Amino acid sequence: MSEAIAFYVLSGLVLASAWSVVRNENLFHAGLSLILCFVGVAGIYVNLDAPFLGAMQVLIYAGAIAVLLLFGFMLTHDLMNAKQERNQHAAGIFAAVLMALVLIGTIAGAQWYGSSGQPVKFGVESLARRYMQQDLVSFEVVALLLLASLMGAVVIARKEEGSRD
Amino acid sequence: MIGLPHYLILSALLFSLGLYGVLTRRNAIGVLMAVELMFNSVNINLMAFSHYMMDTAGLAFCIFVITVAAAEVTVGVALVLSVYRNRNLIDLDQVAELKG
Amino acid sequence: MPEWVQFSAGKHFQDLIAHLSGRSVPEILVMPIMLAVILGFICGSSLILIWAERKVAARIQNRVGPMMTGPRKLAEFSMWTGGLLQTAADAIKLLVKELIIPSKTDPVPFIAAPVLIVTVCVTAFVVIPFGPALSVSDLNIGVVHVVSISSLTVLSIVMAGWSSNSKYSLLGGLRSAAQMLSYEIPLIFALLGPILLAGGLSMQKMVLAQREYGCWFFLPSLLGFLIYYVASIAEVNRPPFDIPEAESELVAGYVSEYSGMMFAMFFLAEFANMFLVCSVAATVFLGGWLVPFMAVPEQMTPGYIALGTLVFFAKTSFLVFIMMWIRWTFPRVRPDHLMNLGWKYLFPLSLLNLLICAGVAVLKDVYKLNGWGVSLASLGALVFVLLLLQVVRVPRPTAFLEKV
Amino acid sequence: MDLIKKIPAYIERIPNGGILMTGLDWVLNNAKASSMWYMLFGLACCAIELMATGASRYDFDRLGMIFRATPRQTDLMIVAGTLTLKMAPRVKLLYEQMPDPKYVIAMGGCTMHGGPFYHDSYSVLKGVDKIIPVDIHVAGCPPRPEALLNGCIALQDLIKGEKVGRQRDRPGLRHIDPSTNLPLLVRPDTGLIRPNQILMPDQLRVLS
Repeated sequence: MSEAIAFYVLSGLVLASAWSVVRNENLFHAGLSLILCFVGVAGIYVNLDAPFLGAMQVLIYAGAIAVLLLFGFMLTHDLMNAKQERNQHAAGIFAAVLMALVLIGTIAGAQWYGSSGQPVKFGVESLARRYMQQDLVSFEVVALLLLASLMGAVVIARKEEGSRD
Repeated sequence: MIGLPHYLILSALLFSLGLYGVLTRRNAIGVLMAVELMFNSVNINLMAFSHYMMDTAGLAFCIFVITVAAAEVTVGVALVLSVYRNRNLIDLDQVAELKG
Repeated sequence: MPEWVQFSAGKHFQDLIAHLSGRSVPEILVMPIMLAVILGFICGSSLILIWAERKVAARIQNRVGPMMTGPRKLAEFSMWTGGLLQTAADAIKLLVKELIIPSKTDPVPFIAAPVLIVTVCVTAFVVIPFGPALSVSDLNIGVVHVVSISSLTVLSIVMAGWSSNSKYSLLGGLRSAAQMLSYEIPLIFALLGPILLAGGLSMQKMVLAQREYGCWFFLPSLLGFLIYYVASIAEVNRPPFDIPEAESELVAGYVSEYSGMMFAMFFLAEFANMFLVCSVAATVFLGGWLVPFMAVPEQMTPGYIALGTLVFFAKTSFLVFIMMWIRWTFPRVRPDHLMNLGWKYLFPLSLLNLLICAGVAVLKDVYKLNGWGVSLASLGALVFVLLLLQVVRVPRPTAFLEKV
Repeated sequence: MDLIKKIPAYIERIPNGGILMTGLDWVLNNAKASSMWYMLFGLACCAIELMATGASRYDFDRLGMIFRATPRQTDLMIVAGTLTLKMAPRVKLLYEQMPDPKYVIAMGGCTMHGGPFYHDSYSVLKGVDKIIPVDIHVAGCPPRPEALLNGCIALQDLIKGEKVGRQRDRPGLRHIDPSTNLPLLVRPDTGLIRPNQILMPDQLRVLS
């Protein structure tokens, strides 16, 4: 029962803030809504018995990625010029509604197994074991990707020697 | 009782909202934000499957997705800043240099 | 883990209510009351810490500090007993002061920022074990909880900086975002060493692991302790890393436009955060509530709980004192030096610390080392690696300071 | 703050409310008096004495006074030094940015009546109380730290006599524009200017 209440409250929060992310004229407010959305998704993870993933969501998404986006926004904008225009309005709505209808239709029409059994709670240990045994190669590849992106970001954003600014 | 379809529908709605944002936002940072929404919807999907199918694969994949999202945003924001610094542009429609 | 450790203060409280009302109460009803208790604790401890900060500053600058507010008889006795009510007076004054919301601000984030920073702080305090069986709720992911929740502090600062619509605030917010994002990485990596040694994320488990090892974790991960301490000073924006609110260049940084109670909330959160990072350091590196040279009894006694709590507060206060000492004796670091220190020195060294901790954990398992063996092995490894770095001519961690 | 102002009207209705009010007054006044945070700015040589008062030997912190760099968090403005006409609008702006309740100490002869610039200067405001209300004047050129401390203690006594919800008893401004009810600045040629108007160089003429 409490799980159901939490689910509905959290999904309401997530969808409302996501609506604000895509619709808000003020991009700074959109960024703040994005963070609210991330925290709501973290709550969904906790509701799904994955508190570690929730904490990672808050740490990486809300604490780092969203702040990085806000940071980029603050560096590229004047102080009170936060208003944004948009294009392809009709096409966007059409594509989004079509996508939602197709997905929901598929989900509603399918037969789902496993939803009747008692879900298990994954600890951090099982995750660690998985990473160190089954998924070791992909784990290393992701580590390499992070390193590459770190260096790539440094190279891209670096000022050229002798450039104007 | 909340089952797997509830989470899947939530994630579908979130994905559609993200898609709408990607299509209509003109600001590069705004597009990145909408892409993050889509990543999150995928993550909810994965975690819901992982939970109800009693398999850690979804959880492990979620963490991968978060990591890749972090990498993507780092490079994305760096690109946006670089374009902004060199061309003083932030509107994606105007950044059409790479078009053939 | 013994059963009494899992028995948190929230559980005690739940049982008490269940006993009084005759029926069981869900945890979700107990939690708000516990959060209110934490909020009270944060306010009280911040009042004391602000007074202490002013006294320490006065002592370091050869002054006497606040003397006139509070009992005069005590003030005549010594400088350390004068002005005991000073922060209470400050708080009452800030309470009755006018709240100014400048007309060109963005009002929603402007008001939400101070609320958020206090909320984040209260939420992070949930898992801190103030004593044996004395944490509000001993979550399984304790350390990660603290780190992830307190990473939201930067958000509040960015909100304050942007929404104030003032150049000083904006610069302060930007600097703070850059600084806190960079220093979070060495901070988390420094914590990974002890997590590896303890083999778990729960705060109480960290303390018990230190009892099991026979040595506090600042010995096996000395480097980690130092890195954590430096990074946490930067994380709570205190001098010498206070460039987000450097008053000689940025007026007051992101709090420039805040007055009255909203400013008081930022002020409160700064000191509460300082207490938070120091209590995490005390728990993870300095043994938490473990009393030195005294075995933990099998069956928990009220005496040991009281003593353990006292010891925990002593350790935390010691770390807080060092932080104040650093604040009043070091000049401010330049922003580019700050970034250099974080990315080029603390981050690689924290990886080194992780490596040493992993080695020590393996040695402990294989050779059944006791506390002394573990600390000697890790210190030996550290000295060896640092010597190796000298031999292969890697720039020393302090080289950038000498160029100034 | 508005709530605080309405409290006495409610409390005095209940029996023995007067005693309660006296207690409230006592607590609030003592809190305000013992934590006067002053604004970090100095104008001329008096600022040196202000710094000396804040430093080790005299130690403002004994009275609970610390400096804040931003006017939003200060209670007390110590106008330390010669106030030129060009600087006057800024000082007025800073004063207006301070949240209520706010106090002003005019330190030194220049801020009281122009000091040594009283007769022959075209550029000095002759008395800071022409633009902002001043609670305490501290005489001296510059005043010694003891004098400033004495002024602060006098201000504390003044604060302790306040009553919640009543208008503060303070010296009025010397010049008030009757049409706008705003304080006025003395201008050399016509005699008066508005305080928010910044003086241009051609407006500054030598008084003969």
